Amino acid sequence: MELGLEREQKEPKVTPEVVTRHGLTLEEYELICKILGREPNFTELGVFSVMWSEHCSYKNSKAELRKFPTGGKHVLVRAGDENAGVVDVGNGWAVAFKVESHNHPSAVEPFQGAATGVGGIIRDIFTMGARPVFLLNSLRFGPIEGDSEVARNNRRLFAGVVAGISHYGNCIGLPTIGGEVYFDESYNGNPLVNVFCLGILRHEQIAKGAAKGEGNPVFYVGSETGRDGLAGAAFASRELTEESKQDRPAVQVGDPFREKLLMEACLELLASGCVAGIQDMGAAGLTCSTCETASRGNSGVEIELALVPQREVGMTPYEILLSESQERMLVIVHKGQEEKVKQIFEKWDLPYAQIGKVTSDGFMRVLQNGRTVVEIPARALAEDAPVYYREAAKLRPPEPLGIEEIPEVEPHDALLALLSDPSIASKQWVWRQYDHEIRIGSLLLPGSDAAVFLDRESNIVLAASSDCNSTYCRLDPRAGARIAVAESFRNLACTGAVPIGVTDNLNFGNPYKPENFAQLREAIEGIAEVCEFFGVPVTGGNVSLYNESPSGPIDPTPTICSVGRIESEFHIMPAYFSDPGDAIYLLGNILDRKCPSHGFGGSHYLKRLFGQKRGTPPRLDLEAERRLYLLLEELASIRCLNSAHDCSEGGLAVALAEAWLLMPEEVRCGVHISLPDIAPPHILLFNEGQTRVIVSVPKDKEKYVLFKAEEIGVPALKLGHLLPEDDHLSISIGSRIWKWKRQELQSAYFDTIPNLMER
Amino acid sequence: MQVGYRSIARLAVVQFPGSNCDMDCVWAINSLLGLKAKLVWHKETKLSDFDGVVLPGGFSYGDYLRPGAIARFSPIMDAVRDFAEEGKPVLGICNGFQILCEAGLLPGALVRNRSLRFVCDRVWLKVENKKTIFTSRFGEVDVIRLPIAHGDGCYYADEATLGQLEKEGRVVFRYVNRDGVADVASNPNGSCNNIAGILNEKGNVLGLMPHPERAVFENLGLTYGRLIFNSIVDYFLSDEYRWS
Amino acid sequence: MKVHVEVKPKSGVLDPQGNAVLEAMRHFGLEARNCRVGKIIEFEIADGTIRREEIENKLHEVSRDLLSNPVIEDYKLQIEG
Amino acid sequence: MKVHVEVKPKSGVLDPQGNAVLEAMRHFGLEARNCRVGKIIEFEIADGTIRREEIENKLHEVSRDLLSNPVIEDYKLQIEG
Ligand SMILES: Nc1ncnc2c1ncn2[C@@H]1O[C@H](COP(=O)(O)OP(=O)(O)O)[C@@H](O)[C@H]1O
Ligand SMILES: [Mg+2]
Repeated sequence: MELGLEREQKEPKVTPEVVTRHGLTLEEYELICKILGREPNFTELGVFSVMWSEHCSYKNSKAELRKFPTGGKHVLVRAGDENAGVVDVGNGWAVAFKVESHNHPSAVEPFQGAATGVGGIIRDIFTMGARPVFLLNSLRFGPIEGDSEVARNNRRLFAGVVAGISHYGNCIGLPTIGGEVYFDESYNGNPLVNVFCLGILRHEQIAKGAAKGEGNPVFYVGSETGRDGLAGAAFASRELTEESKQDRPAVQVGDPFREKLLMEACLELLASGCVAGIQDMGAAGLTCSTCETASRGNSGVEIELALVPQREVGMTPYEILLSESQERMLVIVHKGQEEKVKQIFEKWDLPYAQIGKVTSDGFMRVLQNGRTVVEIPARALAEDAPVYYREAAKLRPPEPLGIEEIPEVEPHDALLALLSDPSIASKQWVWRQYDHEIRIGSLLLPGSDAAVFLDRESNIVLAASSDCNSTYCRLDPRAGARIAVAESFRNLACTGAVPIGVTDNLNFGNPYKPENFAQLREAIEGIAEVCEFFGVPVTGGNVSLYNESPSGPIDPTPTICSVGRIESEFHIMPAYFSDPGDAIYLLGNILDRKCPSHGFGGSHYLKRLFGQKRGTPPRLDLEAERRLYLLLEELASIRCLNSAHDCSEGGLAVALAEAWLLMPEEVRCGVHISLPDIAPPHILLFNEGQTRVIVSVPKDKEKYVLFKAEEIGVPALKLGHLLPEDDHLSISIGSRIWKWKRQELQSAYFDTIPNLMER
Repeated sequence: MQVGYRSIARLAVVQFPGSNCDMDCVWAINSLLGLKAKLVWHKETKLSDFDGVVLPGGFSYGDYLRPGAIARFSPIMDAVRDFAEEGKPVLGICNGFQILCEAGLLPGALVRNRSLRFVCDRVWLKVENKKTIFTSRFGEVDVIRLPIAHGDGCYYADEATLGQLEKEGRVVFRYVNRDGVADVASNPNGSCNNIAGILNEKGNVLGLMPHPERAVFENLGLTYGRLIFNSIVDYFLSDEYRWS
Repeated sequence: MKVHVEVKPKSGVLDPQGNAVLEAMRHFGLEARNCRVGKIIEFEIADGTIRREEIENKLHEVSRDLLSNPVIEDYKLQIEG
Repeated sequence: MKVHVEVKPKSGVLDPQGNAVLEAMRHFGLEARNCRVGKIIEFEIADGTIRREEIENKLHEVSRDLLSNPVIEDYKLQIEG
């Protein structure tokens, strides 16, 4: 067969060197030849290279990802089958949600990189037929304190990423209602930008990304294709180097306005019943959407490139197929419905074109002016990428710390230092830039343990939280990953929610290095174990490998986004204290005597005050964790708690200070607690023992709370009271007492980030 | 309830490409007694079925060039102009306010926030004029709290215009602190004279940056927005409206 | 025909962007003043369809009513070719 | 010394504003194409403090690192006086 030999632009020859430059190994090249029964041409090589990149094929992580529990009676669409998983939430409604990374584009161009990341994940959700309802974002940067070049660059990245998310999310009209931001050296030069979107739909609205029905027309709709973002999927599957700066064409510019129109048009289109299949053009653009829809539909797809709306002249087939221009969709329409479809696109002022049709021969066939330029079995391309079982190094277990190795710092100063750590300090500066009240459903504003949102259309209340302590993961990836999942579920439980699904973003270093691969495997197994234990399915996720900068890989960061359901809006609990008459309790152990490091391994106390990342991460007892959730659920449902806030980074003292500082102005008062004198103060106050929540209890409910805690088997300790006529936080241990003025804690907590960013 | 020959007053919520608080307005308005909201696509040319018009918030045309710059040329805007001319109530919220200024239905302009950042927060406002068709229900309530969310909310007009607005009581809402004092710290965007919302000369067109539709449902913690919509209901029930 | 429209904030109108640029330039060790940030809009028009004069009128109309806001901005129109 | 910096999206880079402006001009009965929207930044620098050449270097630095985003934009620097 002769393929497009007479084309005007002569394509480069496929040489071993060209193959390597495309990130394919020679073995992979041989496999391609076998699939085709001949050598690929240059365009076909490009097509294979993006589809077989880690980003699209998960070739290095697939075998590991199979360890996740993905099923369950509420799962309507499983992880990996479509663009996002779908979970039943009752009354005929379901949710689709997923997290996606845009780390490398954001490193090169923070504003557009983050913005297009938001655009991409939103498309994944409405492609499923769901109306997107809210966003979360999980961000990591190098340290932003100080005047060094590095710190300044980190601030620039941080400001740019937040502005980019704000720009895209606000414009399209989705509330960004939660997330996390951490700062750590390991992210110098390689920030992490993970964005999450959740959408809601009726069961019968689930749309499939499959090309079905021979002869059905294939439509292209959305922005014109340009040379931007060429081969971004391949870009994401490489390490960042100095030369990455030269990869600038890989950066795309987003147009949230177009996306808004595209979203409305697609939802209208899906409701019209004209659509046989639909798929967004994300990574690997037109290539990915054509071969994946064909593969899922057990069919073939044939498209003509001359019909594709183009922004630039003289684009080659290679460029058109590999472009990652944003805001584009592929829609397969039931034959005979073309006019209705066109009307909808025209109503929304969107460029569109009928570019091809569904065939039955199983090929992804691409023509240019009638000549075949690509002809590849779609299924092989989409599904048959090699799966690698990478070599995993044996990881060194972390060395436990003795209690005597934890230096003592005056608690007064230590608390101030921790609250002014940018990773702990309030992220208000961030979320003030996000419209978090649009769609009038944010029942808890950002700043609570989990975001809580009422969808006005379905009347369903959902909660979502994203978590990961990467210091724990660096010391022990399995333990860190388990804690990430548990913390996420605990955050949900603190608002009154019960988890229904998890989506994860695995941010790791180059998997070809056995140490990195071992971290990946350990983390996956840790996530799987906890999800399995609680019967919560992993409904999808994303893998971002090659997160390295010249100074090495990032600390492993398996970001967990969990979604929960809240039975009734009357069960919702905020994180902050709200009634000056309340008593304060700790649910869980004040000190984990079974933990070798007493909850100081990988703690913020050691990191912030002594620059150390060492020890064994806190111990996690899943049975105890389960009992805690049960207790919270029970107490929330009968409204026995006025607030619940979990102890995480910085331990009990930080959690207490947060719950107090976040109190609404009109009910402000003081708080006093006293702790049993069973260990040195810094150990009691700052250990990061797991499975602990600070709650505030109305006076008349105290007895019942204690009774329930006892019945379920959760330790409950009365810590103290809110003090109506006061404005201090005070803690006493034995005969000693420490006191903080509101003003000093407040400025440490709320002013740190604005002061760093606004100068 | 009787409004003209109808039992309920009908509000058109105009949907421009890029409007994104349109559904919020519909949900909020439809939760209140005496009002019924319906979406109207910007390519429509008639508003004769409606008693009032709401231009909702959002990013019409992506805010490209300037917020509201392109939307003001939408086909529906001629009808909105006629509507305003007839003295019927027109409410522009956030992007809707920007569109009304661009269209010349309200004086002045809304420019970039002085911080150059988008700001989403809840702010205190003083209701400076309670004798308008949008504020008659405020009664004893002077200082209220409403959500804001905008990147271009800094109200600007020349001295003469500002003087006139102040003199004629057309500054309806002003950013203040919780004690009702308009100081620099309580101005979220740098607006001249801390202006958050203004009225046209005739008194039937109100533009404001804060979002009353986000303060209607109890479970969001703020309900001052109801007073604005309820004032409109009262107006439709008034003799003034019935005989106009 | 190439069209080039410059839109600048009127003098007297606060320009926070301009101020921010001055601030930022100081970090580069550059002391500047009177900074104003405006826009340029460039586009092409196919010749020959309408008379030159008519086009010019139209372009002024577009510049005044769409590309700039006379309350806060001035425009400058240049036509090439 | 007056400085005038033009910042425009690189050719090939999507310019969403430009697209929207084209759409809108159609309302005026104007069929245009290739619309790009950029920025102009104008400011003044007191003469005499540093050498001309040095200033020019600084201005290029500022234009590249502060006023434009080299990843997606090009700049053009003009110095008067
Ligand atoms: N980038 C962000 N965007 C929106 N909200 C954020 C962001 N970062 C943090 N938050 C919010 O700040 C609060 C505290 O976050 P975090 O410190 O991670 O708490 P926790 O340790 O309880 O998980 C949460 O409500 C979270 O949603
Ligand atoms: Mg967290």
